[in-house]
Formats: sequence, structure tokens, C-alpha cells
Amino acid sequence: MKRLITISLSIMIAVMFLAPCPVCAKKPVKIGVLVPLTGIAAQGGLEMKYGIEMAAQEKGTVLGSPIKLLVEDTQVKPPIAVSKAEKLVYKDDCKALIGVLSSGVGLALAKNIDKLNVPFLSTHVMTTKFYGLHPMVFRSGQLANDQTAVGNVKGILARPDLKNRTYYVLVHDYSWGHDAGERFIALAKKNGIKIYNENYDKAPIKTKDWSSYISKIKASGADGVYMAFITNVIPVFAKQAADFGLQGKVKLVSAAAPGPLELAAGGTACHGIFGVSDWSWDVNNPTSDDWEMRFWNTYKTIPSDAAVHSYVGAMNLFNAIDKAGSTDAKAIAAALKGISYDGPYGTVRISAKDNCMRNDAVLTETMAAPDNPFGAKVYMKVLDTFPAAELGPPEQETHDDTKG
Amino acid sequence: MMNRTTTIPGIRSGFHPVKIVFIIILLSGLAVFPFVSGNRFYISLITEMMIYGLLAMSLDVLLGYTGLLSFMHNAYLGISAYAVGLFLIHVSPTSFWLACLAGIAFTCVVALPVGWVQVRTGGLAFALLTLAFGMMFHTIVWKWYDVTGGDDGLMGMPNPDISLFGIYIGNSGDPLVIYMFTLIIVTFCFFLTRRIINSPFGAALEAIRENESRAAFIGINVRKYKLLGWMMACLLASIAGALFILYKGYVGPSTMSAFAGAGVLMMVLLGGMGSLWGPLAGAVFFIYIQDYISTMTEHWEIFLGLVVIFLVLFMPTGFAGLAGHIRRLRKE
Amino acid sequence: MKGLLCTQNLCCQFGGVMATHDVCFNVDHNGLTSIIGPNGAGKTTFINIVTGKIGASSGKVLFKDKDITNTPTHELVKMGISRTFQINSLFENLSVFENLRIARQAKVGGSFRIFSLKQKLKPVIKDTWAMLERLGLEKMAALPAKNLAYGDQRVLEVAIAMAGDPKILFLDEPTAGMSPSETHHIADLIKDLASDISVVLVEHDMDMVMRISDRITVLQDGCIISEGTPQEIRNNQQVREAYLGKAA
Amino acid sequence: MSGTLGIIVDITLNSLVLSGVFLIVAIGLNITYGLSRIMNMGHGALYAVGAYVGFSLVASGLNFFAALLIAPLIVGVIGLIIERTIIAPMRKRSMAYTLILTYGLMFFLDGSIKYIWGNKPRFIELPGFMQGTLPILGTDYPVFRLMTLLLIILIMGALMLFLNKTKIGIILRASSTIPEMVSCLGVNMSYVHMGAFVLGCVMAGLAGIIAGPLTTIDPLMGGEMLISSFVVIVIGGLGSLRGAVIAALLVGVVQTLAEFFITDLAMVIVYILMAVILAFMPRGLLGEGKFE
Repeated sequence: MKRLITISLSIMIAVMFLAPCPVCAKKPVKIGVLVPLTGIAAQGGLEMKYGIEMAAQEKGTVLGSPIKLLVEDTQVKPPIAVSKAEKLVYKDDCKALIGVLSSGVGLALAKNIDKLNVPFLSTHVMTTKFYGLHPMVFRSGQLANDQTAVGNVKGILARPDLKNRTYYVLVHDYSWGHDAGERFIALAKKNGIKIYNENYDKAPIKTKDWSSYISKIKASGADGVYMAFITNVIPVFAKQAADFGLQGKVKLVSAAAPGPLELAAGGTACHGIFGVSDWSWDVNNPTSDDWEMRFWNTYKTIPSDAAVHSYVGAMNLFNAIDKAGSTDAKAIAAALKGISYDGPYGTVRISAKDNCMRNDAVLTETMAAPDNPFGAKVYMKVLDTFPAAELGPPEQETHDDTKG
Repeated sequence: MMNRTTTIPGIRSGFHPVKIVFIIILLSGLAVFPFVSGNRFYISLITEMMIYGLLAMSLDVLLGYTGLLSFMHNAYLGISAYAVGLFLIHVSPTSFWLACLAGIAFTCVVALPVGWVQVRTGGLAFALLTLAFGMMFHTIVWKWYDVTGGDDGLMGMPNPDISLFGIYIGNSGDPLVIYMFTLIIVTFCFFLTRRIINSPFGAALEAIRENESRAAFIGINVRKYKLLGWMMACLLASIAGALFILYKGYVGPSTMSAFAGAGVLMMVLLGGMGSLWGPLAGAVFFIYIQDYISTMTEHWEIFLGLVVIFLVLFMPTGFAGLAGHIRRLRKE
Repeated sequence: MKGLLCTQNLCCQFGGVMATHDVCFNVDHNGLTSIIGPNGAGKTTFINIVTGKIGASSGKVLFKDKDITNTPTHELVKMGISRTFQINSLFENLSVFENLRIARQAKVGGSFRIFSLKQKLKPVIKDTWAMLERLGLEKMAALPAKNLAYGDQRVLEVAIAMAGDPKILFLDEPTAGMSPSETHHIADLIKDLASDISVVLVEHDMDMVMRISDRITVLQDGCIISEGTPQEIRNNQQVREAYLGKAA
Repeated sequence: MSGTLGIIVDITLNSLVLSGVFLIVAIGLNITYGLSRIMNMGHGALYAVGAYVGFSLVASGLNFFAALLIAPLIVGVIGLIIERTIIAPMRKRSMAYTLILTYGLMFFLDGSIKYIWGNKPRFIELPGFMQGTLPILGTDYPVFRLMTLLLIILIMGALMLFLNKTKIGIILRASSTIPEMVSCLGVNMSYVHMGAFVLGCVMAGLAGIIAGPLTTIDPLMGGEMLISSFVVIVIGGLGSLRGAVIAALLVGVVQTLAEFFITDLAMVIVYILMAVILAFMPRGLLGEGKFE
């Protein structure tokens, strides 16, 4: 009996080795999609994948051929993302890479972009190091940390109940968290907003129990918290803060927009979180409302900013390939410079000078949702909008490859 | 009559003729492969398999030959990779050999005191102590943001040129050069380790594996030899570390994590303990499966778990064991 | 001149139990000394202390007038103190030949040589073959130790202890679980060993002990109750009581 | 908002709660190791399964305390299935292989949790009286955390009674020291091992539903808790219950204080502590293989 098993096993292994040679159908244009499907940011990654898939479906064809998306799981780990990118470009011959959540992964890919030699359009990388980092590296998605900091500081100054509070800064311990924390502190000090801890606290990403950080906040006497967490940790922190009775006393301002699905899970504890974001489904203009319904009907998930960024980013990429007229990397990169797309949150223009997008943003506060087709209990109410000019850093020509 | 003075029953001196032919075919095939296929994905995949094969082999020196289970042997790969990277970034971006030497030397300097503490324990306490030290290194690397780049890993490592005795061989950024370099180094390490395992020193290690207390009672200083075995395994791991950062141009805390450590352990066990080529085969299989399954489906963890459970239950001694099994089949 | 090895009021305590109670024991350069006593008399504990397996609570162990209490085991073996175990403790998966060869190599030295093949250690291999022939095990040289018959394993156990050319050899119940013919074979082997080195035998097989030992020491509850030649011990009242209880 | 007294109360209560959580998770791991000699790497995943099953029960309208009883039983049944299918044949094999087998089991369980319950964090609806906070000496502390502390103390007491007083408990403890002797007394060892493994899984499930709401219920909770419970049982001494209690307190207090004062290097301190203790006491504080 045992011998039978080992022989059948070796046949099984042999089959596995031979199986993966792909059969090439009519020549589609292959685009590599790198999103985290496992690990801490799995939910954000899934929504990004939906956004890109929706864009590909609606765009239909590029240069007359169908679009073929090849999705890979980065697990928010830079080494894995790099080897997956190599697989997509070398083995599957993808013409461009899109997606990526987390600055660490984005920077690791940017370092290897010369070897890969394909354009890389990031939709959820907020590090300011991306400005003019590399001629092949672009950003069209979530606001960068400096734009978010400007938005948040403007939002705080505009709201009397937020203005004269002392803020305790708490970030996730990786490059995006550090960048977001430093940007906010610098800008806040310039505008006279009181900061309790200028060398901000850095919490490990895998922190589950926030009680010791909350005790520190209670001990500090700060009545505001500026938090830079990965989207699905925001409601968790809010819930635990509420458990400790902080909800009424301390105002939470978030450097990233909390995911709607996670907010729904958090319930009433997640009310009262301020934050600037590109979009929320409370934005009501015809394109936005129409897009929300299309997204809801196809994926039955509450439309989130992660999905809409990726949708707009993908549209920019597909339009750029059409504009370039060929799948050559240099041509697509040239076409991407200065391209813009009118999406659910206004025109999103990729600056020709520093390859990063400029778009309007909204200041939001989470509260109980009115009745809505998505069944969401909590939603991000739009309080204010900031035009791109106010937010975006001035565009200078900075093609400096060796930076960061 | 057998020549009494030199033959040891049960051990043939040198390789069995069939094995020699097999090795020659394998090596020449690997050497020719990059020029034939030219597909850079498979070149980098095989380079990664060879590097992790070397790491798995170094763990087998500990587990298969000295009987010491180390949970996070990849920590020493990581330390060496960080040392080489930091040397190239900060000290001198052009001297290739000096950087590798610095990496290996630094890792051995770190591994010695850790080893001295480790060998005071044995069995499961030893394994869990390796977990403690491994997690300590992982956390230090993760928290030391301004030196190691924290969670984003080491960025901006230049690619020096490799030149041997004045002859320029190639730039270490070019995957082909690194592939050949790795092939040569891993083959050299394989035969060197095989030689050491068959030496009197290797025999002393095996005695410790078989029966530690009896080994002490025949005059072997068990702690000293365990420490030497540990240092040898860490040396090989540091060589793999230097190759790793040259191949990938990047190293991060996730390379030194507990899960990656257990992955290396799986390579050794699936490949078959106590035979040097077993872990190499285990590494090839494990990396292929991890890469292949994770592209197939979003829920790759379920299938990876099932494959591991299936293999541990039905292939107890790994590939090496399977080979032995087939040999016995042919004999019957 | 004091003997090769002697202990001065050696004691060892496990929690409350006084396993060995200031034992003064003396062994000279060759000859067979036996230690007998009822179960739990502290015979094995005594050997464990002398051979460094467990630490002594107090008292001293002198070897060639040098204090060796609590020195690590491998140094003791290098000095020439070697022992066997009550329960077989062999290198199971290694071949019989390798069991002896590694013991010989550990004694002769050369374990430090990393690059030369173990086949190259000619003297070690020659001695190993010689020992195998002396013990009649050369036919089973390639067999892994665990596949040997129990009796042969006991012989191998003694052989490994012998491989280090010890000056003094402690045998912990070598004939345990053996058939009469095998016991006879082992008894002759031990007698032959005792001619050139000093052997300390811990044994329950009374007639074998009486037949081959030069001196006998009787232990009870951790202390020596009498010492002497086999004849003195045979008709010693205290020994008979210790063994057969008061009624004798 | 809260004076120094309040901070001290906060820190002490936080460290007690953290120690309690570590204890209840580590005890399960110690039971599976101590009584059935299996180092179960899947223990963290079973802890997560317990939390998720508890969440689903409460979400489907069941009272929290009822879920508190049922969820561990469900995890126990899962443990039984696992033991019968893959753990039992591994009895004769060396420890390294069972480690890798349970490592594969961890991957499988984590993957299935993600498949069944999805990625997003979940929160258990606590009964009304547990949701508010209780003002104690100048700081208000969540009622639920105090309840958790109480529950953990109760559970530990019940476990001690079970192991020391009941007949099964004594058999379990005896078989951890000399298995051969116990089987000679006519006790079927495979049942004992099975029982021990299932008991370990029940404890994991119980820990999940109690500690889950404290931290967060998401697919990654298992992995993090596994490494912390390894640290606890190693410091306390493999297989020793009393050692685990002391170690859980030690690690809980050290980690909370470190997180409060030197936030960034907190975890480095914990691992250095473990390495130092293991270096000088290789068997941990109370580890002699005996199970008491």
C-alpha cells in the first residue's frame, strides 16, 4: 500500500512541473496587477483588484486587443512583490504593472524598475519619495502624505472644535507611517497646532492590543489623536479607544481614509473620525453616483476609496497605452505624463513634471449612515472639498533617479 | 580478503559511478541553461532555489548531522545580507569581495556568542532558544529604522563589479553573472561540506546526533563540537546571505521572519534529513510549490498547508528517503 | 601507595534521600573489584558520581592522587576512566564498526581534522579491526548497532568502553538479561580484561561475582557495610542479612 | 485626564489582563505538549478559530455566555478530528516532523479562516452591562477587561481542580511523567493522548472567545499569539503549569511596562528576557518535564 502512494505521489509532482506552460490565445495586452491578497492589508488589496478589474471590463480593449489582467499577491512584503513583478514581466510578458499598497513595496519595485523595464503605476502608495523618483514610476491613486497633511491641517484649522486641541501622533512603524507623521507634525507646528509628542510613537504593524498606547494617550492628557494606520486597523483602534471611554473626550484625525467595510464592522465606536480623502460614497455628482451603483451591482462590496483610486489609475493607464499607440515601455511612459481622466472624484491629472497625480480632495467625518443601497451603518460624511491647486505640491522637474 | 587497513564497511570511498554521471549531467545542464532559455524569470527562480538550497543544506549540517533543530536559521542569512548591503552602501560601493568577506565575518562574530549560549541546551530547549534569538534579530532589524530601513528593508544598494585577479567578470546587477556566480559557489560549498561531513570531525558530529550522553563518555567534548557544528552551519548560511542580497538587491525583516525560518526547516524535512543533496531537492520543490500555488489561487495558504501535511504523513523521509526507498525496490 | 582511584567520604543527596553516604572506596592498578548490594543500595549512583554523570554533594574522588571530583565527563575519559551503562547506550543507527571507530578516534585524537577523509586515519581503523576480531564481532561490522542481538549489543557496549584504552573500567551489570552461555562468555572476557587494567563490576549474578572477582565490596542504603575477598563475604553474617533479610 | 494614580492603575490592570491572556493561551499549548508530547504550531490558529466561532454564534443572536460555552466545544470537536486524522499516526515520529506537520496545519487553518470569514476585522457584540467603563481610583477602565480577568482566574481554578481532583485529571498528569507505567496499569494511552490534545484545543477555543474581543478578531491574530505563547511556555518551563503562570505574569508585566515607557523597543526586551532565562536555565524556570 505504501509503495503505491509514493509512486502515485512522484507522478503527481511530475505533472505539476509540466503543467504551467501557458497556451497563448489571441494576442491580448497583458497588464500585471500587484495587490496584497493576504496579510494585514488583504481587504484593501481586494478592493483595489475589484477597481482595476472594473476598469478593464469597462474599457474593453486597448490598441484593438483585449486587456488581460494577471493578478499576483504581494502579501505586503517587498521581497515577494519584487519576485512576483519579475514573474509578471519576464515570464508572462506583461507590458505594465499597476496596483501596490504600501510604500515599502512601492519603493522596492521602483528600485528594480530598470531591470524590469516596464512602466509602473502605483494606486495606493502615499510616500512623498515617489515625486519624480524615476521616469518609469508613476502615481495615480491615494493622496500622497504631504497632500493629506495639507488637507488635514486645513480641515483642523477650519473646524473650531478641532483647532485648539493638543494632538498625540501615533503611526504604524514603516516608511509610510513615518512619512505621514513627520509631514503632519511639520505643517501643524507651522500653523500653530499643538503637538504633544513630536518624536511620534511608532507601533508595530502586528499590534493587536492597543491598551498600552491608549493608556499613554490618557496619561498624556492630549485631547486629539493624529493616527497614521493601515486602513483596516483604524476602526480597531477606534473601537478599543471607545472601550476605554475616550470616544467623547478625544477627537481622532486619520492620515488615511478608513475602509468602509471595516467601519461597518466597527459600528458606533467608529463615529467621529476626521480625515481628508480623495473620495467617499457620500460625494454626490452624477459620475460618482453612477459609478457607485455599477460597482455595488458587480461586486456587492461597499464602494471604497481604495477601489475608486485603482479604477481611475487603471483608466489613466489604459488611455495612456491607447495614446502611446504601442506597448513599448518608453512610449507608454511618455503618454502617461500629463494624462488625465474625469472620474468619480473629478479630473485626476498625472503631472508631466513629477509623474504624480493631482486631484481634488474632501474632508470627511464618520457618522451614522443614512439609509443607503449598500447597507452601510457608518459612512464618511463630506464636510469640505479642497481643490487640487491648494493641496498639491508645486510641480518641479526632479528626475533624480538615485533618490530614496 | 578485504584490505584490512583502509576499507570501512558500508562506506564506498568517493561517489558511486552512477551518481558521478548524474552530477555531471546536472551541473552541465544548469551551467548551459541560462544561455539556452534566456528567460530571465526562470534564471532568477533557479538562482533563488540554489541560494535557499545552500541555506537548507547548512541547516541540514545542524539538523541532519548534529541533531540540533534550529527554527530560524534564516536569521543568519539575513544578518549576512544586511552586513554586505550596509558595507556596500556606506563603506565602499565598489569592492565586491571585501563586502562578501565583511558580511561573512560579521555573521560569524554574531553567531559565536549566540552559539556559545545555544550549546548549553539541547533538544527542544535548543530549538525554542533559536526561535528566541531569531525573533530578537528580526525585531532589532525591524526597529533600527535609520540603519536597516526598518520594515521597508535595505534600499539603495549599489551593484559593484565582480573581478577576479584583475579579470573583469561582470556587474553583480546582471542576473546572468549572479546565476553563474551562485552556481559555482553553491557547488563548491556542496563538495566542501560533503568532504567535511565524511571527515573525522563529521563522524564526531554524527556520534553526538546519535547519542549525546554516550558521545561524552567516549571522550568527545560535546559542547565544543556542537559549537563548531553551529559555526559551520552559520558560515554556510552567511555565504547564502551574501549571495541573496547580490541576487535580489534587497533584504528586509520578512526574509528573517519566523515563518520564513520554518519554511527553510520544511525544505530540509521534505528533502530528507541527513543527506546533503536532500535539502537541495527540498528547496527546489518548496520554492516551486510556494511560487506555483500562490499564483494559482488567492487562498494559497490552504493548499500549501495540505501539501505539507500530505508530504509529512506519506513521505516520512523526504526525497532522499524516497530515493533510498526506490533503491530498495529495485533490489527486491 | 594509595590505589589507582579512591573516594574520601563521598556523599550525594537527592532532595532528602542520602543516596551515597560518605563512601571510602579504593581500587588498585589492576584486578577485578565487584560491588554488590540489594536493589537501591546506591551502586549505580556511586558509579555515576565517580564517572561525572552526576555531581557529588560532598567528599572527594582522587585518581592517581589528583582530585577529579565533578570534572566534566570527557576529561575523565581522556584520563582513562571509562564505563558501560545498565541500559544499552549505543550509537543505534551507526554501524558496529563506526561505533568502535569513533570511540577509538576520540581517544587517539584527530577528531579535529576537517578535511581529511575518515578512511585516512589508518591506525584508528587498524585498532578497530583488531578489537572486532578480539570480540568476535567482525562478521557484523557493517550492521547498524540497533540490528544486533541483545547479547552482542552488550558485548559492543563493553567494547566501546574498552576502545578508549581505559586505566579503570566501570561495568554496570554487563550480564543483565543475558542467557547463561552468554554470561559465561562475558565473564571470561571481563576476567581477561582485569588482567591488565583495573575493572569495577556492579553485578547481581552472585555465583559469577564469587567466581571471578578478586575483591568484593557490599553496599547497602548508600554506605559500605563490608569489604573483602569472596570467601570472607560469602560467610559474612551482615551481608547475608542485607540480602536475605533478618530471618537468615 | 487621569493623574499619576490613574496611570499606575491603568498599567497594573493592563499588565494583569495581558498576563491573563498569555496564560490562558499558553496553558493550552502546555497541555498539548506536556500531556501528549505534541508541540502544536497550529495552536494559534485554533485560538483564532475559537474567536471566529464565538463571533458567529454571538452574531447569530446567541447570548455571549452561551457562546462562551459552545465555541470551545466546537473547537474541541475540530481538535478531535485533527487528532484522529493527522496527529495520531505521528506519535512514533520524532518531534521535528510533528512540528512541521502542525506548521502545515497552521497554514491550512489560517487559510480556511480567511476563506470562510473573509479578511475584515470582526467585533463581538458584548452584552449591555459589559460595554461601559468603570471608574477606579481616578481612571475609568473597561468593564469587559475586568470581566476577562475574572473569567481567566475562574477557568484556571477549574482547570487546577480538574487536573488535581478528578480521576481523568490524575491519569493525564501521571501519563505525562511515566507513560509506560500508566499503560501498564491498563489505561489505553491513545485515549489519554487524544483526550490531552482535545483538552488543549478546548483551552485554545476558550482563550479565543475570551481574549479575542480584547485584541482584534482578524485572520492574523493566531500567528502573533502563537509566538507570544511560545515565549511564555519556554520561560515557564516546557510542560509545567505552575511555570506557565509565573512566566505569563513576568512577560505580561515586562511587555506592558516596556510598551508604556520605551514603546519602540518593547518586543526586543521580551526576546532578550527569554534568551537570558534560557541561557542560564535551559529547562526554563520550573521545567523538569514533570507536569504540575
